[in-house]
Amino acid sequence: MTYIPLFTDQISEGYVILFTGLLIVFTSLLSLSLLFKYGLPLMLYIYKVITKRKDKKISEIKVEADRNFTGEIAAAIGAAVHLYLDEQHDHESAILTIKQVKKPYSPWSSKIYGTQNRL
Amino acid sequence: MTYIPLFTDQISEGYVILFTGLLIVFTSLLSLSLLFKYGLPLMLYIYKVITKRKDKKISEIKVEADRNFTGEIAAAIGAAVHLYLDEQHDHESAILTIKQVKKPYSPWSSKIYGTQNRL
Amino acid sequence: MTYIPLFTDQISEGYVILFTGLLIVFTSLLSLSLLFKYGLPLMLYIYKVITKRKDKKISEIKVEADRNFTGEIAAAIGAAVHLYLDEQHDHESAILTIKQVKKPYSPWSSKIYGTQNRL
Amino acid sequence: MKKILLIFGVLSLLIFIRPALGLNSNSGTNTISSSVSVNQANQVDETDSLGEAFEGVKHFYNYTGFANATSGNLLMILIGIVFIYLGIKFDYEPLLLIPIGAGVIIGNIPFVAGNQTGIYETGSVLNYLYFGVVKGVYPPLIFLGIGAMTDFSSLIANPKLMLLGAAAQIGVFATFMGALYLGFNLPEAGAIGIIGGADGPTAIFLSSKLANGVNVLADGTVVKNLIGPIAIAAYSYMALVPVIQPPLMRLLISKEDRKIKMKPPRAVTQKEKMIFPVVALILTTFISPSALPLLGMLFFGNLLKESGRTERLADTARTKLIDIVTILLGVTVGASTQADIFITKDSMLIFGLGAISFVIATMGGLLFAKFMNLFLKGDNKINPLIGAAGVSAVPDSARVVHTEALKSDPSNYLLMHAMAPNVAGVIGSAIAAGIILSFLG
Amino acid sequence: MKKILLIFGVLSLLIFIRPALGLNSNSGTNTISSSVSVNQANQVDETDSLGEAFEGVKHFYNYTGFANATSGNLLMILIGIVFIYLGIKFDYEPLLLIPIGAGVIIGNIPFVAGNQTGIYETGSVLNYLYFGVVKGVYPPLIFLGIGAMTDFSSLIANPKLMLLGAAAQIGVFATFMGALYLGFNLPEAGAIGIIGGADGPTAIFLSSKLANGVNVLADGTVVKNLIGPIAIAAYSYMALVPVIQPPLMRLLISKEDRKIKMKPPRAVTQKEKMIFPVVALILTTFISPSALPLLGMLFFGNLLKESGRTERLADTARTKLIDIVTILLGVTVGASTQADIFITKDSMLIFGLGAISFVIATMGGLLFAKFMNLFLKGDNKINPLIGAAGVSAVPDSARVVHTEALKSDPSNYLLMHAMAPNVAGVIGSAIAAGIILSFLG
Amino acid sequence: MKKILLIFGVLSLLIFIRPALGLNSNSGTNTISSSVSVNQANQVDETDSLGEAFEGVKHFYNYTGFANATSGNLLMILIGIVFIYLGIKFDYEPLLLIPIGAGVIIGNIPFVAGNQTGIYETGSVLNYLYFGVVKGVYPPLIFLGIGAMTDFSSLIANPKLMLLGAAAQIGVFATFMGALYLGFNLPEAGAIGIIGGADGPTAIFLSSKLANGVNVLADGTVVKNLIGPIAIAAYSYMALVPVIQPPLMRLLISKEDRKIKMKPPRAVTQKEKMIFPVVALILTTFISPSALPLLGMLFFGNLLKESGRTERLADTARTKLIDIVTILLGVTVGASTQADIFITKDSMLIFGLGAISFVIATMGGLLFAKFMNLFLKGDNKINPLIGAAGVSAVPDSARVVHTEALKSDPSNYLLMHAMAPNVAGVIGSAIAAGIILSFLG
Ligand code: NA
Ligand code: NA
Ligand code: NA
Repeated sequence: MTYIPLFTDQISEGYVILFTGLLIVFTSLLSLSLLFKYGLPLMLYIYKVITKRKDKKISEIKVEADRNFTGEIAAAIGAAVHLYLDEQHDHESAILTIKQVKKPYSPWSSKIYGTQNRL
Repeated sequence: MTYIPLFTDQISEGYVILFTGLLIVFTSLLSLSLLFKYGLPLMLYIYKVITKRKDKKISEIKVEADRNFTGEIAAAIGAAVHLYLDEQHDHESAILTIKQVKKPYSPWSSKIYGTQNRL
Repeated sequence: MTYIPLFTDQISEGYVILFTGLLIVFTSLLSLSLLFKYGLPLMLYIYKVITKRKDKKISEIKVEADRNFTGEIAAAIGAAVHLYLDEQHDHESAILTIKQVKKPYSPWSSKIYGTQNRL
Repeated sequence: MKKILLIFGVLSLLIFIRPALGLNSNSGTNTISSSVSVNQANQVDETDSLGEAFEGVKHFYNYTGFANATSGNLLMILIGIVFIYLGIKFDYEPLLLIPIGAGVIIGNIPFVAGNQTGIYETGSVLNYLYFGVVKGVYPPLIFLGIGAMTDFSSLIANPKLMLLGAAAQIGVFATFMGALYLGFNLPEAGAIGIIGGADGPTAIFLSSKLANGVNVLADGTVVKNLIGPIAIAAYSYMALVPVIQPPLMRLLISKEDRKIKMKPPRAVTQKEKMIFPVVALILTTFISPSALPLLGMLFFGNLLKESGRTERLADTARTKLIDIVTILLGVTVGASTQADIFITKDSMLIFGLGAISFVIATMGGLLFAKFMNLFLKGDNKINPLIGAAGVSAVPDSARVVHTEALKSDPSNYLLMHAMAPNVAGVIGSAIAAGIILSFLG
Repeated sequence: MKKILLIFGVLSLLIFIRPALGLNSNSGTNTISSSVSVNQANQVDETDSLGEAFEGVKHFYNYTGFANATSGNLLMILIGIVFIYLGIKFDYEPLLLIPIGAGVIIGNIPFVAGNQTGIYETGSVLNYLYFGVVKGVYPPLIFLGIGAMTDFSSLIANPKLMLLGAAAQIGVFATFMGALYLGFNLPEAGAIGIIGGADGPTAIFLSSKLANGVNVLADGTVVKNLIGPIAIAAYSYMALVPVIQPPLMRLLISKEDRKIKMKPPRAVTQKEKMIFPVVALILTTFISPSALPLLGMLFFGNLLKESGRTERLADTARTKLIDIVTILLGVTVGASTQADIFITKDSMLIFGLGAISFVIATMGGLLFAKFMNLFLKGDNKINPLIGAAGVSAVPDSARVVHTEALKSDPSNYLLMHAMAPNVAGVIGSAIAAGIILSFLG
Repeated sequence: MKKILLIFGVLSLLIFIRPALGLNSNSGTNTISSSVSVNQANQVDETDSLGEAFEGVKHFYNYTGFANATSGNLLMILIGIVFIYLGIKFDYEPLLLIPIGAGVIIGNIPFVAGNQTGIYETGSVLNYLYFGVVKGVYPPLIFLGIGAMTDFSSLIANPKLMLLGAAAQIGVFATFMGALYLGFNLPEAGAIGIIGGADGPTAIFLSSKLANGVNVLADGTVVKNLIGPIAIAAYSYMALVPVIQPPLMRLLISKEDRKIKMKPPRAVTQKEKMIFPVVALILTTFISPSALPLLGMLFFGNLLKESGRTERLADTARTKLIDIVTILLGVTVGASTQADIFITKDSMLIFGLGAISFVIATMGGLLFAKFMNLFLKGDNKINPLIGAAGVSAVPDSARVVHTEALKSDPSNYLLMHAMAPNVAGVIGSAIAAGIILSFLG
């Protein structure tokens, strides 16, 4: 694929791409954010109006999610994860040990790991 | 690959393919069914004669299957599945929720999901 | 790729390859074994000197391995495996049976095994 | 914050909506300047080369979908959304409809040709993934997985039900004739006919061999590339089986017949299940060698499952391997519906023929089931409903039969019995594909 | 029902068996008519164009396997069935024999050339999957998985056992000489020799580079394509290791020696296990760079396993990835035994040489083990049986050793110790392959 | 045993170290003879053709890495070892660094060209696997997996945080300008700039399209192949994010600001999460169609995850599929650093620019976050630290933010909040890549 230059000077085109690019990146992510701030609720409302609350299945799928997934939980998870990450290495080694003791020989095409694989 | 016509007229050849095709489909599935109705038992009998019941391994593999897998069970399963299918969506959402609460952030190349993946 | 002969006579070249090959195979595996008998401990010692025992993480990972993975265990495993291999076929059939009773129909793209797959 | 979001947002939207609103370029200019001024606020000093920046935006704008969107693209994107909606909301074959729907959207994002973006442009990523469809490589791999997850015991226990799988193939050949009468040439008609097989992979495999836009006929004309429409039609109607079949069942099968209870199938020994794939592979492919890639892999997969020694391979084949292929196949088949290539009279005809083919196939199965009952005595009688499962569309049609039977008798569980014609239908369609291929390939 | 089944069946069978029975075409005709009459009963009115329908059947018949089957095909299909039987019944490497067996059947279903069916026809699905074999892509991926599942600790704990893996390579070079004496040219002989490595992937890799039917010799002759026979020979004898090795062990190793108990290997630290793959990778590939694709992937996989940070990658490599490749490799290698190409004097010679190579390799390992004992004191003495594990054929030969040792002393568990020469044998064979490749590639 | 091991060993080492030590060939000869004498002891009689054997060794020696090693190779191998060490010891992105490190070693084992060994030699296994990098096929597949494992709720709950992902892209365009000033031509500079996106797959995708050593410029010059250096730089700095970002955070963000607690994000309904991927896919690719392969797959994967009907496909995409691609991508990208091609002034410049780009990107995110706070009231205020997560490098930068915040206030858990700009950064970089591609592609 051949590239035909828009501008004689590379640098100046560079600046164009610099500005245009930033402008577009911002615009697109901004419009996306606006869409989800204002557009989405509208869409959902319209959808609800159209389907007159007949949409069982999906609501079922989401319902519990809503109940449980409050911000508090979110924060809690944050905490949990934090603690979790610190302990991880020990887990890692523990797991390693188990694996090691469980199959310190299992090589290829072994009937053994055909089973291990199942266990 | 070039196609050389058997018949000058497409439609008439179409009919030939129609009849031949149906005939052959029926013949093949019929011969398959006959084979399994009459041929297979024969083969098994011969096999048994040849190996003079020496075939432990395979028989072991199948034995329990025979015991348990009676028609009643089959019917029972049918019932179970039926009930099961009705409840499924709730399962689905339940699973969803769990997943969601378990890793609402796990993106790519995270040490976290290296572990999640194991859990 | 074209092959340019080193020697006019195939057989004689064959012998060269025979002797050279064996020599090299032995040399390489021997040097590998020497490296691990004498070289590795040295490397580890140097590494320890350099890092002045600062290497926590890795040591954590290995520590338990060392404790538990004594020769006795190794032997024990050998035994276990031995017994295990003998029983295997029954396992196999057992597993088979279960599978069979669990999904004697699950075909493609079924919502059913979408779930089985999860279980 | 709201304020700035709004100002910035409105302006930026203007940039893109402008042409739609047909505003003149002035508004364009001040859009730029003002949004730039916002950028300024951000972090960079952009006072110079404003004009060029505007040039740049205009230059770039010609690459955006807003500049190149056709009504066809928008229509197809809407269809893609509908596919996804159907899959999620009504649970119609979501494993197929959702990837295909997403593919339809991806394939119809407007782009400037020559940038290696579109699925039909050599060198594009989608084109590389599409390779497996064009060359018919994905379908056999899916059949491998199907084989590794299908249990043929109900078929082995009750071989005569195989005939129902054969009867449903009338749909294939009838559609084939219909396509001929509508003016498609033989290979194209053959590919279209297979839609009646209600089997996506088989349809893709056959169309990739017959209607691939490459083969040349005796009279020098090149066959059309119908892979996309045929695949979409096949999968759409497979997903709609729960909608198409019930009325036909009620139409053709009497209340009493629907109540018939079938005696539980006999137990099948593991040894029989091991022998089945081998024997079936040899016999069916001897009769229809062109179906070898499909039937060979199907029964190979089943052997892996039943051998009792290769469980780990069977498990991979029926889970991760089939999943990976399903994802790639779904998204590429979807993306192949690029509006300019997909929206044609042919596609419409194919969709019409497809609908008919499913109806005929279902009726064929139902009627042949009633016909068989004429020869069956007492508790050997079969419930004619299971004839509908002969169209394959595994396992939905079997589950439709199951559900219908329950409506007339809540204690009548046909699922197990319906699986027999259902898998037989898969074999039947593959054989039919092989026959058509050997005649027209 | 029985009745109609029988009538219809007998007639239809006649259609296909006729030529075998050499009946004249009349019987053919009434076959058609009568079976058609049955069809009539089914659903369609076929009274017209009966003659043409007969034409069609005849035309189609020429495509069926019944019309094109050769004794060679039938023989190979039988062999395929035997492979599957051995795998299922005696549990000989079922993960290899069953896919290969199924492949042998698939590859020998008779077909009409030019329909993109056979594995050697460009554009056929099997041909695309075979690509990974012809280009030697599958073997390194399998080695990746092997590396990710192999634990080298026993080797690290007892490095001197590596020499046993080297000793067994005598089988490779001896077979190579044998092949030369039998008149194969150098590259072919090299590829055949590697059978003695008792390592399927290595054999496929080397033969795909040396005896691929493409390379041209100095004297202008094109090397034969021996990938199929070599791969089949290698895998067959690997599966037969439990049959081949025990007698040789009893022949060469005295009762007392077989009783020798080896002291448990020392514990190996995780750090050693992390360093091993890196050092081994560098050293071995520096010595034999042509073995890079095999050894590089082997030790890379092992690094993924031992790093303790990439468990998820190692797990995928040793389960789903290796399974997928094993399935594809097995079925395509099997299918490559298409009778007309496979059944040749060369194949027979290769099978003969293969058998010998395994015997020599085993003896080499056993004798060198005894030889080593001359230099070892007290409880450092090794049990010569483990020398047999040097042929690789991982892990069967190690398990054979284990079992044999138990026969002479039920409390002597050699499995752990036998794994050392066993994996050393894999490395040794790969190095040998590299050497041969750099001499003859 | 020790004795013989030593004798044999010393001698054999001599063979290879000789040239290094510059010993004369005599020592070589007696090396042979003596080691042969050992071989004799083993099992074969080698008394004849000693001279030729010596010839053979010499001939073979020219193929070994010892004969062909360059200082460049050794340096790169060392670097590979360092990568692995960093991954294991400090847990820096081990899933990337370890495969890449192993690849670097594999790619720098010295070999004789023309033997189909090197990654740049047509027909070599590595070359076939490298195909997915050169053609940009791997990155979209990885994005598919990322999409299937990413939860966008925090982004949906707090859309304005997307702007942080945009702000960080300043790094991309600044680096692009820097590359231009350093004399790279436009396409090369574009490919280098994307390093600032802190996103490996995006970097590989863009460089495979712009700086692939194939494209020709208007003035007839061929662009350089910079895929290797760019990918290595991107992944190296992604791994070093925990080292690069904290100082910048402390430099730019005041103690008080670091203490800001953000209010927990609102709950997001499943319906919103289902709609997000579809809408985002359409909008972003309409704006930047050239990013279709990346964004299309990313949001397709996310749809599979959120649809609630395709969990099994999503699971495969985010586990086995992404693992397989990660292994292949890592090892081939690593191997592409073959010394003679990799060690150039360009590579050094690229590494320099890469470091700068990460700094600029981080600062851009942090400063824009402070800027946003000017418009935000009360508990709507954001913690400026999360701006640093806008560079993507998912999820490390988010975790760095989390850790930094905890240092100033042990009860301030930002991980959830930081994920929003983090994933926005991925989208932003992909869009930026699309823009650059549409300008320079
Ligand atoms: Na069908
Ligand atoms: Na070996
Ligand atoms: Na980014």
